[in-house]
Amino acid sequence: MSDTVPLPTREHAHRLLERMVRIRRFEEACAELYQATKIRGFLHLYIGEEAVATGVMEALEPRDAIVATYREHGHALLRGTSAESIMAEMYGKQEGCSRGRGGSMHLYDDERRFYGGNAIVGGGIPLAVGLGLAEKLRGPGEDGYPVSACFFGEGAMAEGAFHESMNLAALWDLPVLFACENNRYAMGTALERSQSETDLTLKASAYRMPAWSVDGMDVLAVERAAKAAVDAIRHGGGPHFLELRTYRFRAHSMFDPELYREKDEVERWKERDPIALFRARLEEAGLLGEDDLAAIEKAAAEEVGRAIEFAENGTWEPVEQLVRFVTSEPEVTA
Amino acid sequence: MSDTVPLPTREHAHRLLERMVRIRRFEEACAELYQATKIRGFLHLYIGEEAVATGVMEALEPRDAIVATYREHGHALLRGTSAESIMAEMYGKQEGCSRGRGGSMHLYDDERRFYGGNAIVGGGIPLAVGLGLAEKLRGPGEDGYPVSACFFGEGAMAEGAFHESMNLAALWDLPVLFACENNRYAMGTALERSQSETDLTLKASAYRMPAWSVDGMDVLAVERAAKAAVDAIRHGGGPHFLELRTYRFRAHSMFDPELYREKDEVERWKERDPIALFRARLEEAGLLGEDDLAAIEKAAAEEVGRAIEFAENGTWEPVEQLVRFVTSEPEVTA
Amino acid sequence: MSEGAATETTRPTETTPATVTLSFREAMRAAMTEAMERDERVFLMGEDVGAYGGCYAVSMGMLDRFGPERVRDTPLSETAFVGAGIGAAMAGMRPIVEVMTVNFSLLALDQILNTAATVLHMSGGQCNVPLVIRMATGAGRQLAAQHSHSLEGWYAHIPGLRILAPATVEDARGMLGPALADPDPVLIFENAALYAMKAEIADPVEVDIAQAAVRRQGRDVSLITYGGSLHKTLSAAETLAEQGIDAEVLDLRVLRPLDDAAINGTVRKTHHAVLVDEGWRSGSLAAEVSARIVEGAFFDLDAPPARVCSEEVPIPYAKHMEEAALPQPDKIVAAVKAVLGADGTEGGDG
Amino acid sequence: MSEGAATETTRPTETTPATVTLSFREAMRAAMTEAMERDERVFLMGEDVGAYGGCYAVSMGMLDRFGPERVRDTPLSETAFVGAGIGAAMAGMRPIVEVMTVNFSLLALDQILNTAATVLHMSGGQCNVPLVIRMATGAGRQLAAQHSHSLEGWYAHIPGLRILAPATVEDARGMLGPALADPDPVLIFENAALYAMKAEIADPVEVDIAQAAVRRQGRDVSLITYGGSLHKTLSAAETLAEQGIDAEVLDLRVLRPLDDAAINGTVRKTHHAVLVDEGWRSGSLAAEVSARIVEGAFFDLDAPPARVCSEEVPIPYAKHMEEAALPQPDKIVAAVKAVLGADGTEGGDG
Ligand SMILES: Cc1ncc(C[n+]2csc(CCOP(=O)(O)OP(=O)(O)O)c2C)c(N)n1
Ligand SMILES: Cc1ncc(C[n+]2csc(CCOP(=O)(O)OP(=O)(O)O)c2C)c(N)n1
Ligand SMILES: [Mg+2]
Ligand SMILES: [Mg+2]
Repeated sequence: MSDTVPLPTREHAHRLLERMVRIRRFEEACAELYQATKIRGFLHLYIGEEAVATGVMEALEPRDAIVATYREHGHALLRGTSAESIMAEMYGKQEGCSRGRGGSMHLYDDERRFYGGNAIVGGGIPLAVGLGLAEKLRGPGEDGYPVSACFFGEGAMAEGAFHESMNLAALWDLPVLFACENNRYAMGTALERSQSETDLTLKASAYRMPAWSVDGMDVLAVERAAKAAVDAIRHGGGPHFLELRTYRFRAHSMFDPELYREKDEVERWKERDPIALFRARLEEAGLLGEDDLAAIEKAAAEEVGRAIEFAENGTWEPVEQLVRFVTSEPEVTA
Repeated sequence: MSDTVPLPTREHAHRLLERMVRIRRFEEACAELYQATKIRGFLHLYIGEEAVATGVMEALEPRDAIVATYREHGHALLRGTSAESIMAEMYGKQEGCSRGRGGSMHLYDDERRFYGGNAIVGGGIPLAVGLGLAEKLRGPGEDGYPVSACFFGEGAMAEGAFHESMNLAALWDLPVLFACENNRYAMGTALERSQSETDLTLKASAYRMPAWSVDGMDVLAVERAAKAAVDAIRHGGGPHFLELRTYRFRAHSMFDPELYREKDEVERWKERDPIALFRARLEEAGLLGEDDLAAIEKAAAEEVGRAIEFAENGTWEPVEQLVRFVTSEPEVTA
Repeated sequence: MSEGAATETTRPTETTPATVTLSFREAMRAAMTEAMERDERVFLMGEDVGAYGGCYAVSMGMLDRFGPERVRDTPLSETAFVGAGIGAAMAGMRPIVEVMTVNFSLLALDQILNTAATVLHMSGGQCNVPLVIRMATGAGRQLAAQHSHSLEGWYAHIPGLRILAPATVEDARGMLGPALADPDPVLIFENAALYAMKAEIADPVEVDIAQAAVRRQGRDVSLITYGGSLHKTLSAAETLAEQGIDAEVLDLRVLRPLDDAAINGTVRKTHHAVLVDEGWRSGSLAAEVSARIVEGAFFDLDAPPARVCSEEVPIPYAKHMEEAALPQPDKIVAAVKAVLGADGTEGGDG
Repeated sequence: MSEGAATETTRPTETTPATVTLSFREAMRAAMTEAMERDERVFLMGEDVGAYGGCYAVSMGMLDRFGPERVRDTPLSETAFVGAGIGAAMAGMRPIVEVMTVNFSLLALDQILNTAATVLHMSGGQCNVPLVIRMATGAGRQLAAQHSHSLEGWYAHIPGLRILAPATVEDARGMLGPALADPDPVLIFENAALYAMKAEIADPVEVDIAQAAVRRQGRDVSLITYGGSLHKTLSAAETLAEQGIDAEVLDLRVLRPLDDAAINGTVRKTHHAVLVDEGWRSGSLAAEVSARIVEGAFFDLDAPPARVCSEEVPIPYAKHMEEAALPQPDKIVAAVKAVLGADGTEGGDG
């Protein structure tokens, strides 16, 4: 899957670019708002990795389920959770998508089957297997299985949870997509210093799971691979593994002095900025005019603006409600 | 490694046979003593699997360390822990190798670097990695590294602990031998129902670890493979993985009605009884006379007899000592 | 384990509740069978629940009845299959996950604490987890240090979980239904020493999963316990009765949330409390009960609550040592006498 | 995190102990550095302890000083690297294993409980495990439900472990040495809220790892606490002092084995106790302390011991909600007043 993917229609190309830009601008705003102490706790940005979520999400339908990590703003945004409710969540306001209980690392949207936002590395993977198991038990619909898509970092692949989950999904032939966001670092630990075998697809093979390695800086390549994998999974092909090779342009979180990598390396990767690459390709092919780009940037900026305004105007949950949501309330459980 | 291994000297052949027979007779006695309620708790027998421990142990030296499972009587016996102290342990007597504190599942012999006897499936594997890490940190002696040998069942390979440990050992190039006793069942769960990929050596390859699959019913094949692996490990070749294909002739433990496998299957495997096979081969080659066999059997029977007598005559630790060995006592810590 | 396989009780119709004699094991099995027959969403998953029949033979025969999809053997992967249970529950199923024993549940504790118990809260009330996790617990069978834990007290520390400890055949039969109906995760701890215990009970039977139960009325002292220790406590109460001491025995049943009204109620009545708990003493559930009694009924107490717990030692293999490590009727009797002696009101000839 | 990287304190010679001003973080680093210089067998291992400098910058600079063998970055494999620490300790090394935070330690809990804490016993006294495990603990930084646990109370339940909770810079500097000298496993819980706290201390400094310490003398009430809560408690004590209530503050320091003499000593003096613990209330370490006070000093108490713990809710992200969930000085003050009011002896104007 390393040949160049042909360009899609103008409309679809714009859609992909727009979605990547929306993530980028949203994340940039988050970084500023963190400095301004509007957002607190841990904050992990997706800048540089936008093509991964964007491409994979194209393959997913509303009936599919998603599990992501603490680096999940972009995933939630593309899933359709409003930027307003995501930003309000990070402000800790009760209008947030998790009512301000979860914060940046725990975005949830049950209606859209977006099941977090998990801050235990590897902790979401078994969950995704279970979401797939439910579908397997219910059997495929006319149109195949709803797919359970799980995003995780390459660092998570050293965890026992990853191994056990891969085996379970493969053994039981579950409709699960394992989407590894290989950004080469787990905090400060480079892949070479965390895995004896750095070809991650070989690990999937050890479970007899089809696995493809994809250029995660090329949104079209990601989209194509994800669609092929999801299509196979949906129609009974069992779980698939995608290694999406990308890079995190920013620090791991807002507390990271980045002592573990050279500036040069970061700069080299920035030359493969997924947004810039895609934009250049579209421009070259005459698929993107200056106006188009301006419109995309304007829409993204407006979305961010609306989100901040919404969050600023959001309200604090009354402290009296502190012990709500520990167990279900009658209306929730009906 | 599937060609026939040439026969060794008469003396060495007798040694191997004797060692397998000693395990067999010891285990048979345990089964009876369990029925007689002399031994209690869980009891797991090694009958059918003797060639595995026997062959691997031939490759190990006193400076090497061993970690085994709850199915470890044979390993302790061959390591040189006296049958007396093992049997006394199973009787719960204070003359037992673990003072009666551990029982069948927790045989220990610090002097011989025999570090259990672990009853959490997969729980001993990280420990073995740590024993290897200590050697790596100290550096190889003139004669290479002391090797840390870890025995575990194929069922344990589904545990996260296995995966994490394999990666750590391979990543850090530790002198660890991973010896998988693949007896095809984990309690009632057949390998095919616990692993999506049943070629276990492929799992090791996913960590870039050399891995060989060996006929675990052929003591010479096991010995040859173990010696090759241990030799490589000792001299800086990093960890190795051996899959030793064997079969458990008896129930998983004394509580197992064996509903999960056909009698026929057991009978077919019994045709590959490692002791009978080896004996036949020796007899055919004229390396084993009737006297030899009788002498071996006699020695084994006497060992078992002495062990039972010793255990019967053993004493109960005074109840007043109950809370000893929770933390170290001054003399232990000196 | 022989008894596990054979017996299958006839099930009474709903209109004429009959009584049946069941073992604790059979009661659990009957409850699971009933739940799976009633509700397609219910399935059982765990190590050796299928072909082997369950490591304590609880699910013996269920594979034949329901097939391998719904009586699902798992590999040795506690993290993954417990996590998968959570995910399946979030997706609308009603899984019963069997973790063979509490000893192995540590391997799944992250999933239980950081996902099952917290996801409802982290999602601001959106995603509940209607999951039941069953596991055997307890010591007393010479299984030594790694196989003899009583860690239900740890689980009772976790907000978001309901923790049940059936100690009677009736509760074994009746608790699973309401546990499955609970929209949130419920853990059921089955003391392995109880599986063979038999009793005649109504079947089907309705029990609640909210309240403690007085198993013996008494005036002089409140013995508060749960699970496997209930029977040792009842036996101690008999011994005490012979000596003129009238003990009330409270079976907690529900370890989280604790039934404060019942705990304080019995203590207000007897003014003396002895807490019996198979967990290690320091940090035991009994400590929490003691703290609550003092917080709720301090001025009703004639003496400080006493605890009979396991000694602070990994459980030894040798029978006499193991027995010495665990709560036993004679220790309970002695503790009661000490408590009653403490304020000079000791009854009987003890 | 900026302060973590830069400062390196000059080390005084052994003959002329000087005082130095260190942060808690620097004190831990100085202790590790000293230990590794003194003893070749000591090494540090954990996630991001090396190239990253430690997730809380505790080991910043140590990789350069000692190299990657002895300051060893691990993959995300808590079970394996904690287990490897146990094995290395059994083979004669003196590992310091850093588990980033207590939240992730659940993934290694089986190794800690079923191997580290039990192997000495299971082997009948043969195999001890001279291992130190360090981890950050506590809430208060808006890290939400999965990153805000205070589970040291669970670890304090386990026979075979020594559990330390340094709450002062001096203890941060001094506890590691004796912990490494202990032949058995020692866990050190570092409340992450303390890392930036500075103090002037003697260096090197000798502290014990057996006893609690009175951090403030007082007559009216005993405030018993540890770790991150010590400072909230001291601040509450100041407020109380202004109101004429003279509180004694006991820092437990060692959560297992608990220093019963110190606990009962202070309660016998003041006749009132308030226990402050960042763990969830039910099943908290505070429950154990309460039970022990009642068992050891019941008739010295004028009122039941009160607990100020975390509310029974996964820790929420929003700042005001998180603050409301945790023990705070005002809650401590209120609890003290309630306790003193309970027997009518309340002092001051509260
Ligand atoms: C079980 C666990 N261990 C450690 C951590 C601390 N931690 C948070 S993110 C992270 C790195 C994860 O790297 P990776 O999986 O590659 O994801 P990335 O952050 O690169 O997207 C670590 C070590 C954690 N959250 N959970
Ligand atoms: C973590 C854990 N889970 C479950 C068990 C219960 N159990 C004991 S032995 C066993 C089967 C192990 O099979 P395998 O690893 O193949 O070893 P074998 O018994 O075949 O030698 C199981 C499930 C356990 N001891 N530990
Ligand atoms: Mg990464
Ligand atoms: Mg096996």
